[in-house]
Amino acid sequence: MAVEIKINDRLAWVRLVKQNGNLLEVEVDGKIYQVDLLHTQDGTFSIIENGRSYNIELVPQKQPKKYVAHTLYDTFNVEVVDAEARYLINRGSNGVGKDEKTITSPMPGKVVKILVSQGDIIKKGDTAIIISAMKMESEYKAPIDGVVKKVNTKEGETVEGNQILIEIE
Amino acid sequence: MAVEIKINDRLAWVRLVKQNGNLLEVEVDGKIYQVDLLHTQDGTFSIIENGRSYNIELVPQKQPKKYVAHTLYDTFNVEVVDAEARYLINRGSNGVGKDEKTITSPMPGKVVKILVSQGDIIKKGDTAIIISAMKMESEYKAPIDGVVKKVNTKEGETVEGNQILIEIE
Amino acid sequence: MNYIKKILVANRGEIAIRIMRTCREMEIKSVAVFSEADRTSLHVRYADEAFYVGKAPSSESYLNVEKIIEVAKQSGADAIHPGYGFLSENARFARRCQEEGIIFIGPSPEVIDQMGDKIKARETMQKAGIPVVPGTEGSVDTEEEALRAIRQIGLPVMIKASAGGGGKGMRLVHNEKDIVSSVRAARSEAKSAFGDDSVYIEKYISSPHHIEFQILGDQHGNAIHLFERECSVQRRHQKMIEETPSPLMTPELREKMGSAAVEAAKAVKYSGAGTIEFLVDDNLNYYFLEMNTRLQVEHPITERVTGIDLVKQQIKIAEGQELSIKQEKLALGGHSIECRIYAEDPDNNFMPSPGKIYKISEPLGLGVRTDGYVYEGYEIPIHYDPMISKLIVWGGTRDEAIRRMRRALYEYKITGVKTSIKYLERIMNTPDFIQGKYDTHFIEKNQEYLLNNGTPEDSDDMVIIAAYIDYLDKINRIQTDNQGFAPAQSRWKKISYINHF
Amino acid sequence: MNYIKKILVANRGEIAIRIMRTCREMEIKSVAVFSEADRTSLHVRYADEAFYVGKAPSSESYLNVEKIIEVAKQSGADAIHPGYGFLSENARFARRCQEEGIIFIGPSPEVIDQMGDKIKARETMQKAGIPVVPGTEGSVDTEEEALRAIRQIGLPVMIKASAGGGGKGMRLVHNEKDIVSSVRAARSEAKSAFGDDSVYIEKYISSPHHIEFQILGDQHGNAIHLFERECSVQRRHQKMIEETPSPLMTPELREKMGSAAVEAAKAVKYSGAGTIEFLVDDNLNYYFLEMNTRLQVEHPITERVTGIDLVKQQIKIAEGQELSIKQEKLALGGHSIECRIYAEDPDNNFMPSPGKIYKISEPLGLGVRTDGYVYEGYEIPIHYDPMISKLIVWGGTRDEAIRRMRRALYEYKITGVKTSIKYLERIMNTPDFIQGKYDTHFIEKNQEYLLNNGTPEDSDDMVIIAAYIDYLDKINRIQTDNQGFAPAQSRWKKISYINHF
Repeated sequence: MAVEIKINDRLAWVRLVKQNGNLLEVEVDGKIYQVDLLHTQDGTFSIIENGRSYNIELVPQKQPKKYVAHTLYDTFNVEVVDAEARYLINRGSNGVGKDEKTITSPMPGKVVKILVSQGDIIKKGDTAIIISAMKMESEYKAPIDGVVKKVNTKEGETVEGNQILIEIE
Repeated sequence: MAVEIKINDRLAWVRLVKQNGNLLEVEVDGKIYQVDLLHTQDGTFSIIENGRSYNIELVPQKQPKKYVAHTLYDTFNVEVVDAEARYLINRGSNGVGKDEKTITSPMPGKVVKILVSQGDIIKKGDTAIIISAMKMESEYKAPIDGVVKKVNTKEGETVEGNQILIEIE
Repeated sequence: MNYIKKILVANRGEIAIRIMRTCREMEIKSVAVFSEADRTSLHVRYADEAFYVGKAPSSESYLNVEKIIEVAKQSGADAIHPGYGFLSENARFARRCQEEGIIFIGPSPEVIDQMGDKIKARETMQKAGIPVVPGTEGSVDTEEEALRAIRQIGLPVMIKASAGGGGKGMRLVHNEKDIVSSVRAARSEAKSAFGDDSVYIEKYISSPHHIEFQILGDQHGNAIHLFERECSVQRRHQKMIEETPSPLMTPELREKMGSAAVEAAKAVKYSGAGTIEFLVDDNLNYYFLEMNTRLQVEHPITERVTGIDLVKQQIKIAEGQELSIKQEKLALGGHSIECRIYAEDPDNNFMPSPGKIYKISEPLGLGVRTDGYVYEGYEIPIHYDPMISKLIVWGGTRDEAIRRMRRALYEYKITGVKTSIKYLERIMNTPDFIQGKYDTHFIEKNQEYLLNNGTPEDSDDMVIIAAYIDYLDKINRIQTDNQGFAPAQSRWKKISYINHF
Repeated sequence: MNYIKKILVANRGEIAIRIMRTCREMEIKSVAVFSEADRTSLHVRYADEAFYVGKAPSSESYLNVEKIIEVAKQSGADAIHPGYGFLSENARFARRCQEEGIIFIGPSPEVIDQMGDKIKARETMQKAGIPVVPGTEGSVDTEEEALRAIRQIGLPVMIKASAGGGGKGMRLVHNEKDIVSSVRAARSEAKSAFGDDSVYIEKYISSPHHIEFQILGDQHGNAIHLFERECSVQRRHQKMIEETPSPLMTPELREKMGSAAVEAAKAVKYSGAGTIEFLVDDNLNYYFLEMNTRLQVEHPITERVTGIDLVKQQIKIAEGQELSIKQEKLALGGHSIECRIYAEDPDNNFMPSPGKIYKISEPLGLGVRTDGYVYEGYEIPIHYDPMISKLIVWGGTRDEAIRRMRRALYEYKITGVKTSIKYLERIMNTPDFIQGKYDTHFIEKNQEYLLNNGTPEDSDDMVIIAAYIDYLDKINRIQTDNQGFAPAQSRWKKISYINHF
């Protein structure tokens, strides 16, 4: 079964040509590799290809079919794009432009101070909220000029990573 | 639910009195303990009882309800004896006396030499088979005088731990 | 002699474990305290005893003086080791220990007051004849006062928390327009980190080297120094890498600064382990910066080149024993480097990266030490410092130590959270670092070397294959139409027969 | 100079990884070879390149000279490091490397022949004026010949494999009636371990100390020694614990034996790292025992007290570089001890315990080094040595080193297979060991201390509670009637709210 795999900005086409136990023949973007591949269920891969020994760790992400992959020096964002994934993409479930109108927490933390309330006028670059994580306080600023539509948190509250904190319109 | 637990040679009676999240009240042989217990799915236990911090590792065995338990200094064989286990014991599935008429491999290894054949007369203490594991050769001797009833392996073969190699009658 | 039999470690994380290790070697029982966020933390499991002391925020747990005193008495601990941070430089805490008849492993409350408060420390050092950086004589209480002081000293200046340490409550000000916001920010951080918002202001020395001396003093008036540590590789005024000896150091300067450090310790009748921090400029002028009246994060590199267990010395001094180490017998053997491993994203302005550790493999072998506390499956709490471990290497020469550090960083793998490991590896390959020519501006000066310039390996296709196989494995496990692919059953995928090319 | 760029490591397990670590520090590429049983072994994953060389039995893989030469040529390796065991003392292999223009990291084939064969080595040493243990002048070929020789030397005697090492093919004979079976057994073991069944016979010295000297010789005629290692703690003639300095040693004896070791090395124009093993009796008489023309298992303790990376020295010598270390500059700093961790059951006659590692936690912190190769989920193959790791500690004094070793053994946890860890901990608490008064009979003499005397803790009830909770957890997961017990969902059991006493 062939699928497409997105690795950082590259989209590659991959197919299993044949398998003999741990020896696989795999085609990646038209190039045939013969690999000796062993892996654990939790994503530790040992691949020997043409004598070279590769160690790869796949860390599963919350969304299925997404991984963060670690090699010796690099970290890649990897996503398997199969029929189902393509359907979702085509349906446009990944809204565009939404990010520009919100202030989002990039990591878990605790809300130290909220400097705006619903209805406030805010200018691009104004600090709207201060979050503390691991003894460091960070100020988050408005990405655009606008009016505060909604504040989704309050001071003292613990927030998750990627949570929308403030919506602006 | 109360069950009996066999720990080495001791048989203890244990019952959960109450639970409040990670705080448990447990009765062991009539003694009540209040423990702060957290554990991982694969058997790492952290128990705080009366201020003391205990680390226990449970290693599951092939038979369900059996564990090898490791504390800081000790290793225990542990078995949960519930209704089902008691039934099996009563049915007498643990044959007695069988061990005395066999030579069993105590560990995995490779058969180097078999010194007897079916039908041979063998004396107690005679070497019957030589097994090699991890560069050490060990001689296994007949436990009783008798006749070799059956040889279940051959030279060069790899054997498992606890496999019956030679039967004597 | 009052031998200590049980020590309560009023700290968490790697330093709590490091202290308990020495306790175990000395056959002293250890008592852990833990906050709500730390029940499954390794220090709780390492200790002989463990007690809950409060909610996750440190102000309610690790800074809760009365609760910790109560646990010490309840558990029968005869001494408390405060580690670094938290209550380690809190004179009130040291005093409460004294009142309760518990040995505080550190200097007297009076010395903590005198040296722990940076303003008093400056005064003390000036009196002892040790050069200090020009700055305010005391703390500044209002923003107006700060403005006046800064105009007098002249920009650039550094605003620092009086009660501070570890880079918290610090702000560098280059432009007049940033003065007010910086003072405000420094005070707010100081308040939340130390419960005290007073700050002071110092002239900012450009191209400075941050060099500190480790000292030990006993209760009988003896004091020695254990050479220097070079701590100039910093980001956001927080140390990332330390080494000893300092590439900048000369035998003459070491002798001079070491003597100054010992004099400083003797001037205050210092007992315990402490550190005198200096700023050194390119002309090898040195200025007293501050004294830390506690164990430093980077103490292991000193342990490695001197062979002395500093925690053991602290405990023996606290017992009232006389220092058995003589200055003239001490030698600095080889070279040691420490890298601090933070849970952070170096490619995104060192943003903290809390979360759950997925897998971890620690470097081992010749000349490598790691002092850490996280394990696979451990959730790094958001409430505390993002440092997850310290990697310390030793080599016969600086070159050997750098090569060993590269090797160790190469072996060190932590997944699930972002870490500084690869960034540190890039530092080890930066010409300025290799040549030992760096000051506290090293990070900003070497941006182009330190950026993640992508892949030196050519392993994209192998990553694609790995993800593909994992995907096939997963769909096979949930779908019924087996496509001839055998899914992993155990940790290592079981195949009836392993083949080889 | 012929700088080496790529090394094939013709070995497996911890020593393969240890060698590759130094390769990495020297920026030399490493090539692993692996047998069928070792595809998932850590050395395969650590190396830059990896090649399959044959079936699991070592005779078909790690002893397969031609296959390994072929892989070296295929991968473009310019040198081969043989580690210890396997082909490390195989002159034919060293000669084949020479013929193919591959650098063999070790002495010349002639020296391996001369010193590796214990009979020739004895002759060489006798000629160089170094005392040897009385015994047969050459190998004995028949059992009758052995009987005659033993009658001449007098019982007790030791039967040893000519090609041997590491305790394989060795038998101690006390009684005449055991002579024939012992000779037979020694020859059979020698045959399967080394492919050579010739044995020789030596007078057995009772209460001997096994002390060896590490030497380094270069291709320019220079040789030095790096002090001694005390290796008397043995079971089944295999070392369990080594330490340096030896508690038996005096500065005068060290000087004398060290010089003898250097003379021995120079006598054969030795190049590379090697070890001269001596037997020392209670009157401090010493006898040459054998020379190992390779790296020893226990080399890390020498590295720790001298600060010298012995593998790095081996590589530099193999490149033709001159030794840069001068004897008079060398110092022995502090005290180092190594414990070998075997997968075996010490309470059942040290029976090997192969199997799958369930969990492992390695000791860390000040003064601790582990050289291992197993990991969680790793299945220890039955085909090779049961040693799974080496634990090496350093302390300023012997007392500190012993305390640190106890602490490290306490921290070291391996489950799933039986190991020697707790047994080693008991040795560290045995009065004879603590006082440094022991010979090679230590284990048999101290049986009562070394037996597992049951529980010093009182944790049975906690084990019962743990097993009970695990049981409730499991039945809850498969039964539908929830009894109010919340089962573990993640690694740490998730509870909506963590409570505390």
